[in-house]
Amino acid sequence: MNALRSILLRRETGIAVMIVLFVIAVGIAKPRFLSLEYLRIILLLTPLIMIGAMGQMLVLVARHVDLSIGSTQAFAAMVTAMMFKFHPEIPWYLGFLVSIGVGLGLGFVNGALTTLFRLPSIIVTLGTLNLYRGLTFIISDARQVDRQYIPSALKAMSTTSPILGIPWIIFMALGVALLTYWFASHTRVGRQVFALGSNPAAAPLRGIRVNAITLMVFSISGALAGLSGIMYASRWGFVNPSNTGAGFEFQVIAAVVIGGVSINGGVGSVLGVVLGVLLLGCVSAALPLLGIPGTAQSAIYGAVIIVALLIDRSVRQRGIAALAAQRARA
Amino acid sequence: MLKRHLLAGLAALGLAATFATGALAAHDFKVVYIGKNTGNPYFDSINGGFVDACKQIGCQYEFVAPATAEATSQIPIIEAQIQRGVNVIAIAPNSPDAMNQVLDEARAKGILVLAVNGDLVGNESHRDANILPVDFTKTGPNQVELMGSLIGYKGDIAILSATTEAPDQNTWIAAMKKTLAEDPKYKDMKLVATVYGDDQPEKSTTEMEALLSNYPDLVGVIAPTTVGVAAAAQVVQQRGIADKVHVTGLGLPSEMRDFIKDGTVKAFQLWSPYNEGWLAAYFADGVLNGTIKNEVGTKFDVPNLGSITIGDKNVMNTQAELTTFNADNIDQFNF
Amino acid sequence: MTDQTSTPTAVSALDAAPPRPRWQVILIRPETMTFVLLVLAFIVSSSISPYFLDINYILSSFTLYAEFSIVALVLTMVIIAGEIDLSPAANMALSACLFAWTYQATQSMPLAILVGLGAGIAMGAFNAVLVIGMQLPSIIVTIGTLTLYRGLAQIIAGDQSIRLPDYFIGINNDLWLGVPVPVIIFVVVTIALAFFLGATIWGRQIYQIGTNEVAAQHAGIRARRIKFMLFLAMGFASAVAGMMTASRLGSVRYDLGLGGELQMVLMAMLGGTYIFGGRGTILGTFLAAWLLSVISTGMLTAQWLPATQLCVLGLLLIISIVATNLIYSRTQR
Amino acid sequence: MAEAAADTPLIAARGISKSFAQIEVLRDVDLDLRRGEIHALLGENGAGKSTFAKILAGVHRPTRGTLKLNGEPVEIPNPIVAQRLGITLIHQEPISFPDLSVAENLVLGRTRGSPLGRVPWAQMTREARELMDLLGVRMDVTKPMRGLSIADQQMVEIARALASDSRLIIMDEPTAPLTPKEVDTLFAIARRLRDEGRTIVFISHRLEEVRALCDRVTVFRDGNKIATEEIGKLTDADIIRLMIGRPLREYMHKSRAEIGEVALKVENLTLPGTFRDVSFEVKKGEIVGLGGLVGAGRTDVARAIFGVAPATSGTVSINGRPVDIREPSQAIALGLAYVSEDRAVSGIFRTLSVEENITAAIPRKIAPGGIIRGALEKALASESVRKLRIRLASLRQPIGELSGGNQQKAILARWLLTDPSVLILDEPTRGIDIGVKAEFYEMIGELAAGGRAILLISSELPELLALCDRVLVMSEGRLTANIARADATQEAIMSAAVPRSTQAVAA
Repeated sequence: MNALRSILLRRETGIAVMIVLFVIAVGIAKPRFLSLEYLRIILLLTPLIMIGAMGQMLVLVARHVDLSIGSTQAFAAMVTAMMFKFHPEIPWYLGFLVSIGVGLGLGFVNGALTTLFRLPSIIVTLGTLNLYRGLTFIISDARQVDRQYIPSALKAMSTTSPILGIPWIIFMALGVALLTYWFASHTRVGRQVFALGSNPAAAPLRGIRVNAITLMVFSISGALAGLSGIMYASRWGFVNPSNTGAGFEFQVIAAVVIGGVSINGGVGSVLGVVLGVLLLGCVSAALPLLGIPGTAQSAIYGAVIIVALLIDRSVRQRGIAALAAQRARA
Repeated sequence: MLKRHLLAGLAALGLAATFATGALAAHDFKVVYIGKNTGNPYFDSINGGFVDACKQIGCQYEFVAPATAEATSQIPIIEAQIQRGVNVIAIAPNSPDAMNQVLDEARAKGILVLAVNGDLVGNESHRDANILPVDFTKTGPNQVELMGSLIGYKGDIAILSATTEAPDQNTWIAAMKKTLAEDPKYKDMKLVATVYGDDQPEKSTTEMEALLSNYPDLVGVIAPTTVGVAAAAQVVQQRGIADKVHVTGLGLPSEMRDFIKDGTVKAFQLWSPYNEGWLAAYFADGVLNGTIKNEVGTKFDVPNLGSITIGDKNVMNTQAELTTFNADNIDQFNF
Repeated sequence: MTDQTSTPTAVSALDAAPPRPRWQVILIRPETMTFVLLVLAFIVSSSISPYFLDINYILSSFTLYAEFSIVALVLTMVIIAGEIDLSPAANMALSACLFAWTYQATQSMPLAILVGLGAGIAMGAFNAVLVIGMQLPSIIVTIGTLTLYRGLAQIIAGDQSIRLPDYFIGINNDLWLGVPVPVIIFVVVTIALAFFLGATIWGRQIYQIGTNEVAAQHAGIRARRIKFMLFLAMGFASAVAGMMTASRLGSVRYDLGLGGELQMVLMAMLGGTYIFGGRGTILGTFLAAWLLSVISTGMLTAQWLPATQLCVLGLLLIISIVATNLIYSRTQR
Repeated sequence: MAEAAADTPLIAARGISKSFAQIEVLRDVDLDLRRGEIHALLGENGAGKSTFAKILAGVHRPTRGTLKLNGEPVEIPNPIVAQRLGITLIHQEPISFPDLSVAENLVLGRTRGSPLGRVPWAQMTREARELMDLLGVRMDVTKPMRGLSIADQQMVEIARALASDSRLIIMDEPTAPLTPKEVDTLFAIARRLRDEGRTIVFISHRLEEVRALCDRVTVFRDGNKIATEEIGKLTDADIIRLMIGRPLREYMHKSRAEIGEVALKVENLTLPGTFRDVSFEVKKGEIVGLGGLVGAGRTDVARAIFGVAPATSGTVSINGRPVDIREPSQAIALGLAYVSEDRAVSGIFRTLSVEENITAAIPRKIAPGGIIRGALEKALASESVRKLRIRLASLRQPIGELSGGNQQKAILARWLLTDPSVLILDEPTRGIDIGVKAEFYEMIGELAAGGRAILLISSELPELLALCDRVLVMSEGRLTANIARADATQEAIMSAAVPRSTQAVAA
């Protein structure tokens, strides 16, 4: 009974219920939405956001935020695509190393600026959001890298499937989610990220190296944004200095806060974020089916972020109220 | 029409012509082309036309573009050009009306203002002339004919467009509908849906997926926008249904080459952006030197393009009909 | 080292640290940095482009930044009070869209202006309710409303632009004593707000709230009310700026002022406003607005890649907060 | 190291001194802690016992002096090193990571190994359950800390120390939030740990507890170690004498005020979970003390009266008129002033000028019509500086540059400028030099003499006894005593302050 209650009260259950209700509602209006084919469409909308969201989750849990991931994605993707363009002899899979490495470097810069000068990460990454985008234009001479330069094997990651007709990149995203789950829940350093976000002032007293952890989460976020960069090239077959990664940060932050990650740090689960990404995917897939113009999308994201904030707040307040009641009883 | 490789040969002719026409002429005027935004591959090609033409003419040319294609981002650039004292501003406007004031200011300073590859629809009085690649009234019928030829003039088709209010696309779509309805040749073709991908790859892909699943009998999709046609082709390629669903539309050869080569797309159309730049430069040279009168009905010759007529509202086109790209000719084009 | 004679009471080392020398108090402050940068920007801009140094050109270029600059002045006060608002550019777009849409529907300019201003204030109030009423962090709330407001503008206006009547168009071309009207408005607002922030009790209380909100509440300062008013002022200023932009452009589209939040934050930061609240001046933001305008115009006139401009803006933001932090930590013991 | 001679003390401290901002809070302390003893540190608030404990635990570093552990000189630069050396400090306010589970809080920072090493969830949970069973506490160790009461969080802290196998466990007032049963359990465990050869340092105000548990006591006063003795050799009176040390009458305010009408009257004030049914009154010219242990709800009552965190029921009357105060600005308008407990958090504007700090509560006086009159403000501020003898270099210097005592004077000056009829002072002399303290006592006496009603919240018994006409005592959110000056003794106040149920344990 109690176990059931605690499952029902979990944030993840709430999102799962929202997904089910949403799918049923759309399904009633458009039965086609319930087909396997639509499941595939929804899944194909998610891998990039999923990977970005895993990094962002860790950053938010550590009580920071990374607004630069869209530009990081673009820069890493551009470096990789240009490598393919000018050095077609390089094996395609090395692109992953390059893209992740470049992303890691940019993330490290974010972390270093934040820790070194004790600056709010939101302003730092607002700055690097522009800086990295500008650098993307500069290295590419403001030119798109076209389809013909992206190795076919890389593009095939998005089209060919090991099993069940589900493309490789979806498995990669799931793999990243599982790795993040392992990292966040089963490693000492992962738990230290949660401890740091939960009580930054007390963290050093427990031997947590605050600067090192902060650097690490930003580096991970950058590296995953880098990974999402080469996956962008795989999924869409081109890299554009202006379009690639534009608005990515808003999609990711929306998914992460829907997924129950608290902007006050310390709280968040991979399962919640995965569900948050799925819900966002469902919404994106349902809009064209329902004939809602794409112009509504941005307003929906904004509203979703605010609603998620309000839910987060009411959850927190219920906790405080319960505590007060407990003390009153004592 | 797109014989860039012949240019070298024609260069001498062009030079000779200009020397012959005016001993007084000053050909070293300054021209700047303001694109919609940087990183847009389409404008690389227009830019190429300007560069080559200015090499021939002797004018000084520069290309600038804002980072984003929002309505106001070109304004500071125009202001800067006025201050720099350029003689010609050619622009692909991001807004049909937000730049009226600043363009008027430029014209008041004696700068020739040309809209290139897009017009100030409804605000034509704020520019001197407009250069469009083709007569846009022919785009719709051309596209319908190409689609028909691919599907044997029979079956359900759909349109995947840019944004709901994109003016050019809407003109073409209206013409397509009219053609389908009025020409008996197309009586067996049925337009079942028009959807909008907002010129974003993600959104266009989702819309294309929705189309295929909503209309299982679909045999063709026309996407009169470069982003849309690439996205639609990619969906068809992924699903391996190229023999069942034919994708065509307006695309860039550089973006579509792979799809043509692997047979996903049999043919698509476009014009030559390169020639737009070429024509704009020659037109500007002629107007500034008094050899071309910027009036409706004026005819003048441009190297490589032949005779050009200034049409209604001072609009001129580089070519009459759309160019069709297919496996036979795609390798001749590198834009 | 210190001027002991002027002290009211003799001081032992134990009771109070000696005051900083007066020249330090006056010179080592972020506004000085802004001013030096402004002078440098003039020199660099003139040297990279021969067309730059022309007073009329500089003034008329500033009209492109005047709207953001006016909002940045109000934003400075919000940041001094310890909050932030990233939604004003989106607010400008939505209030301008509603304004133009109302005009188009009713052909009544007074009604349209009323709707535009009302919408701006309502958006400010919505932010305020979330931040002050619900006690949510302003930075995330306004990222949410930034997306929401612009999204709503997009729903209302689509990607079409709405034309405005000719008499409403061209505020930036109206000159008064040879100076464009938006520049005059900016200067007047600067003087008014500098007076408000520097000489009135409410301005004083804004600093006190930003320095220590708990202490301010204990001292009887109505911190929540004052912050609420600041968010309303933000909404109002954004709406006015939105309409000024509409007049300058002659038409309104949903992407009006896109990305303006970065420029506004940048102006406040470059002017030495402390990101954690409690410090900053209107003068600093005033100088920073000119600095930004001069740098951007200089780069444009020299035909630098827009990408370079993005890089410069991003770098400037980071450098300015680092520098401001360093200056404040030096002066604070 | 463990093989050191049996009579080598576990810790040998020599000449330990510590200064904060040039104020010496600990002076040349020599102290030996033996293995297998429970050692009490006693003293008034601010006597230096907590500072000493924090030096042992690596939270502070001594300004001078040396430490030996088992005869070997050691440096303890931070808490982590202390932990490695086997020294655990259980803080007064438990450190917790509210979003992590109880079990995780127990192991965090304790285990070593590769950062990517696996977190042994099952083992961790099992061990946490065992520890909690050992303590006799029933709680779900997989639940996050957030939902726990302070008492339970304290228990987790204690469990943590036990789990970390420490040689020296320092408990800084651990029993304050615990129930008698929990205290019983804690003491049983403490004794068991001592019998295992560990050393326990126990800091407490409760003599009964000290007597029940400890082997030796060390008394601190004004930063000096006064004495170390076997507990059996000292009577309670001895201990109190050692702690107080100086004649009480020293602080006596000379001018006795004329006591007038009731200025502040509080009836049945209640804020659930914090305090209940609090009723009292303060008359004009009267200084009423409010004593009790830290956390008894004294500050909460003051905050409720002043409108910072209003009570949910009950009434407050000012000068005979019932009032409903929802925020401090209303309280100020009604003639109330509140010098709050934590100067840094709710008092000063650290980076702003002294002048601005002094005039913060009188906007209407310095800015008639909203515009600040600089001359007026300066005159008011410098007048206050002169009257209260605030020592500073310039009115324009940031208040953060002043010493603590002068900052506190500036805050007092701020409130005196509002000309309050009721003044609530919450620990006004905390962290202030002895010399300045005396000045404060004088001033408080003068204020009362001037006809103001004063409610003085203090944890320092001598302060209450010396200054107050009456002393109210709170314990666990309730008012437990109202002692007239004539009957007020330290014993009387302490016995009302200590939660009744706990006394059973001491017996």
